[in-house]
Amino acid sequence: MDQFFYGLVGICIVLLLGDLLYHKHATFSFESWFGFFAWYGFICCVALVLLAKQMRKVVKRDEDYYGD
Amino acid sequence: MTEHLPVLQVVVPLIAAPLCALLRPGRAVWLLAMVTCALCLLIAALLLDRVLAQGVISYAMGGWPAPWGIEYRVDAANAYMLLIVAAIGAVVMAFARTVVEQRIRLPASKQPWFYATYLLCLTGLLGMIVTGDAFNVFVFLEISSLSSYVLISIGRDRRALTAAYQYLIMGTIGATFILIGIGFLYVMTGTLNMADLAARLPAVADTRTVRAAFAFLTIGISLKLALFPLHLWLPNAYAYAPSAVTAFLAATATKVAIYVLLRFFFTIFGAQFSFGTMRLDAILLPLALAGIFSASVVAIFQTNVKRMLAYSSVAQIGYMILGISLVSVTGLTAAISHLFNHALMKGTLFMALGCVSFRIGAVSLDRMAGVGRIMPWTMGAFVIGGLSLIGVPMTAGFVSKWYLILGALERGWWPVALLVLFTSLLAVVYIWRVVETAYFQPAPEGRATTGEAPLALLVPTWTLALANLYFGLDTSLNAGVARRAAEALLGVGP
Amino acid sequence: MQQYSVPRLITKLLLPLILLFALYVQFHGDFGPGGGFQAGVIFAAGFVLYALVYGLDNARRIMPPWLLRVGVSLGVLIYAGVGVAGMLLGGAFLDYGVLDSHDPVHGQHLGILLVELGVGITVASVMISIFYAFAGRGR
Amino acid sequence: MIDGLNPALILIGGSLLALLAPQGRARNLFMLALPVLGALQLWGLPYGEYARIELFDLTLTTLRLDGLSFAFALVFHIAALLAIIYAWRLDDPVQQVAGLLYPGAAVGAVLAGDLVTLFICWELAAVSSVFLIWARRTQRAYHAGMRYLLAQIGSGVLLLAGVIVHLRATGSITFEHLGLDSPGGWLIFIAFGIKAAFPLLHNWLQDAYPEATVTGTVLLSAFTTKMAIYALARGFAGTESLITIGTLMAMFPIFYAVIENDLRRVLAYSMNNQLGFMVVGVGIGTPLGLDGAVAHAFADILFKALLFMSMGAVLLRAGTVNGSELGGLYKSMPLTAGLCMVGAASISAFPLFSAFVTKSLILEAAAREGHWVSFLFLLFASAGVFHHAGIKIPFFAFFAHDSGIRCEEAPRNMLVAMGLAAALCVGIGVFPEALYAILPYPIAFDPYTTTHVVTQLQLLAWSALAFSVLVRTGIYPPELRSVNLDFDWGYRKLMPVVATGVWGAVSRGWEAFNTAVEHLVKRLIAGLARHHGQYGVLATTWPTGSMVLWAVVLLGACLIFYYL
Repeated sequence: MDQFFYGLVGICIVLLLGDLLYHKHATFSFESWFGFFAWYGFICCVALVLLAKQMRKVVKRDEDYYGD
Repeated sequence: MTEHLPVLQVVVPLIAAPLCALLRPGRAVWLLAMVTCALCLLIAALLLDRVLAQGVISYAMGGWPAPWGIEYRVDAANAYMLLIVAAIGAVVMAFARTVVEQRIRLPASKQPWFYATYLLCLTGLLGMIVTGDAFNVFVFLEISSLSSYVLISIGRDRRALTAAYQYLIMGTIGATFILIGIGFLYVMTGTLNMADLAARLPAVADTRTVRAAFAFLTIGISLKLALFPLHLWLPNAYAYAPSAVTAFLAATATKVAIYVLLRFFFTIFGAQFSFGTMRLDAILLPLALAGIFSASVVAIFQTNVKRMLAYSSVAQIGYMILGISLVSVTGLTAAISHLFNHALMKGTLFMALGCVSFRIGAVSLDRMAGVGRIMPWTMGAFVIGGLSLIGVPMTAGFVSKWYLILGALERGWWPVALLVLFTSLLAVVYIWRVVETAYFQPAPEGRATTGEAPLALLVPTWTLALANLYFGLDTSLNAGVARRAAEALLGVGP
Repeated sequence: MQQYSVPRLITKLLLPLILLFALYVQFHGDFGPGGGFQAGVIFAAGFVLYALVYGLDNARRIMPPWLLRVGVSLGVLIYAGVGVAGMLLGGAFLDYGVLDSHDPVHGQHLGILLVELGVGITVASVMISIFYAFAGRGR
Repeated sequence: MIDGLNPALILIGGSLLALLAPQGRARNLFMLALPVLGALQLWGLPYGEYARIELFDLTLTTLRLDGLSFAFALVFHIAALLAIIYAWRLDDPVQQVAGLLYPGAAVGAVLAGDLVTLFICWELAAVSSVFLIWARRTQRAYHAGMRYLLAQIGSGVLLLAGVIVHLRATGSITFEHLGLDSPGGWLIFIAFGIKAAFPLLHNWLQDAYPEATVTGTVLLSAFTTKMAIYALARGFAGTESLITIGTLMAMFPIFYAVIENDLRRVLAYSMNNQLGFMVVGVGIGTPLGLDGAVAHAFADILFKALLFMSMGAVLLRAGTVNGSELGGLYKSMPLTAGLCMVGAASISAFPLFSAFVTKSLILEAAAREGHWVSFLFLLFASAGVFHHAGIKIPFFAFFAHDSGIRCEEAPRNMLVAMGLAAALCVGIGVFPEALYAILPYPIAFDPYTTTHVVTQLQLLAWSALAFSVLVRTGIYPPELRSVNLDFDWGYRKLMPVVATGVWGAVSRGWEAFNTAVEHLVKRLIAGLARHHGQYGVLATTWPTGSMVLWAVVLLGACLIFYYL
């Protein structure tokens, strides 16, 4: 599994650096920030999981909670 | 021969009835009756075709011209009714053979009498519709009523006898009231011909006698058509009669009574007098609404499915009366098209129940559990009939509900339209109870696992079931002709 | 009733008169008061009297149920048949005028006679049948 | 091609005829021919309006073919075809008939030129589809089906009410742009909203779809909601509030998807999320936005079918689709795993897969109209969907820790169906022009620009990185056997709990009010039962004498009334 992970890290870095090599067409100004899509994606996913974990505390119930 | 069609409509079954009684028991009797019913249907179809093409047909009995002789007079309204009654008569006759031979406890020697009585009942019903003479209506009413008492009393259940007896008492009182009403009218005008009566009545309209006649006719006819709260004879009569008889009577007898109501109050008295001066709608409307609601709720609590459908019939009659009490072309169209559609759906439902009772011997909810798996075709037809009864789009039942709601909205009666929708939900409940029991519950212990009903029962049942679907899509007959009939009755049409 | 000779004797005397009167009412119907309904009932009354006095079995021997069954149907058939005959001969249903090709009045006489006969037969048969049905209960 | 024949009638009529064919191969072949014939008929018809029927005083246009309806009708036929292949070995007439009737109704709905025909098809779809849930024949499925049916019929009733109000207000039943400026429009909007699973109206979807049969879920995923998207695009294109609704819809399900255990329910949540994108596209309402919604619906039907089919195969072979019990299945079902990955790549919008060329239309439309908040949220949702549908589904089912389940590969017919769907997903991704050509509005859009490809890959790769990091650090929430409360809790738990008065946290007054209402209802029913019940006065047999008495009383009343 480790190879997979480090391979993925490598790909991520390559893609991030790719931003330097071409002119980005951006509609919104934030799109043209360096590596916007990369770190936005990362942050979103971490936030998603952390929020969902918190949410679980509220909404999780036993499997036959509804009793049918 | 075509000019004799109006009278042949009555004479053919009238002659066939005694012939049936004379024949030896066996297949030939049924065949004769079946051919007769088919002939009646053919005649009715030809009549409707001619009326739509040429307008009113008049036939003078014995060559005596109206108003001295008895006149048979066919217009859009009664040609349409003739078709309903003849069609149901033919389909149920096809269904009846197996029921009579294998299900009813009738000795073979008595079977020809069943067919003879059935044909007499048909004669009476057709006669009431076709005639243009008020007294003649009474005569045919008695013919059909007396024979229907006999038909009901044949039921397997001993309670059929009590039910037939109660029906006899109530039916006779109704017929007597009608006779008294006609008598009063005759006293005041000196004529019995409907058209002539309509012409002479306005001159004497403002008399006590005519008003009394009006009251007697209201109650008399309401008794025959089972208007709430005069419906009490109906549930037992329908529940305990043999299934073929129930299907036939439920689909025709009360409808013909409603036709008589239309004839008397629209053609003879005229809409202006009946609803403008006498405010008949003030009596009919609340009774119709109460009937729809009360009977639907009672139906929900029933455990005998046949009795449940009988109460549902009372509710459906309420819809028709509601349509009439709207006194508009749309309202009348709703009522008249519901005559047709209700005949289709109740015919289907009662015949499907007949199939069920043929196989498992009972139609109570607990006995019907799991029937859907054993008798998929039968219950399929039941579901179609049920959907039509609820008024689901693409079934015949939707057509009349649609007009009814439209008619109520035209008058600006929102609550009535809402009540119609709400009571449709009640219909959903009681039909769903049956469907749920038949499909989703395990069969009770100790019930023999018999198969699907025989083809001889299924074919007629499905004929009507498919008709429910067909007339939900092609509305030229049940809505188109109904509208013409409504316009003819209100005197606004061409 | 077997032991009461007076009623038995009187019944025997009366019966022909009753039946004769029934026939009179029957055939006089098209001129004066009377007709098939009344005649049929009077005719049946004669048999009811006979059955009351001489017993149901004897009555059944004279007027067997199968005959009644035929009678009930036959009467209706005569009635409707006359009507249809009128229709076949070119008139309306129950148009008696056409029954005789020479004289409409004669045809009307014939028509009403036959129709009343049909009514009479049916009514008499039905009345006796009903009596049999009631009297036969409990056997 | 038969002139003017509605393709929907081929499916609907065929569904009844199918029962006549002998069980087995003959019936399967017959069923397979139906969507093919229907698609040919559809293809052969020129755009226009056909089959007008006079119903009462209304003229129904039962068949209207234009760009919008064509695309939906076409993909519905493809979905029906896939489902029939997928269900080849199924020996259940109920599902077979429903499986033709339901697509037929959906095709009829998108081809309907008027609101009455739409309503009829709307209800037919509702009624026929519920049998796909009930066909699982468990108590749980029965209850879920009932709840589903209630929501669907509720939508139908609202639609009918809206149509009547609309008809009375405008005198027209033509199904064209309706808008929200009339009460009729609002009623119809809510009716569509229920079927499109708007937030708060969405729960029937996650509740019912995972309870359906293996085939049933595949069918259900294709039609009902897309029908609603079509209806929204037709009636409410450019309605501003749809952008907000759609954005919310794309967002909230992804949180649930992360912690949900039943993988088919995860897919149901992701479906909700994809619908959000389409709703946003409809809300933007520009040609590009509408094209995006249509194209994404087209692609979504295919990849969602593929994903549900693969999970169905897992359910069939492994007996469960709970993430907590699965894992390591790639050893037993390598082909299914591969095909599932294609579906996952498609839904995640990898370049060369279908969603990449369709979702970008919507995002581009949002960007062009300057909706930057929605744009950011949709981007969030895109990352999220990759996270749960792209990674979580294949990961927990086929990889993760080995659950020890060893089973057969999916049956051949299922593999064929999945293979076809996968081929279509890739095909659309590689040749987007073919799909763009059948969209309602002509567009010149190239998804394969450097910017677009690189940014999308960045987004996806870094999302994957986040997932890996979280799993490695143990922060990622484990799959647990559980149910998660959603808004259905309101009607499944809240109402019963309140009614029995156990739930003390609710204020006393509310409870008292509830019990009072309940008491009232009970008394009402008891009252009704007392008079109308089996032994109630209105239901028993009356003595003849009192019947007669009533008749006479009424006669007297009538006489008095008439004399007055």
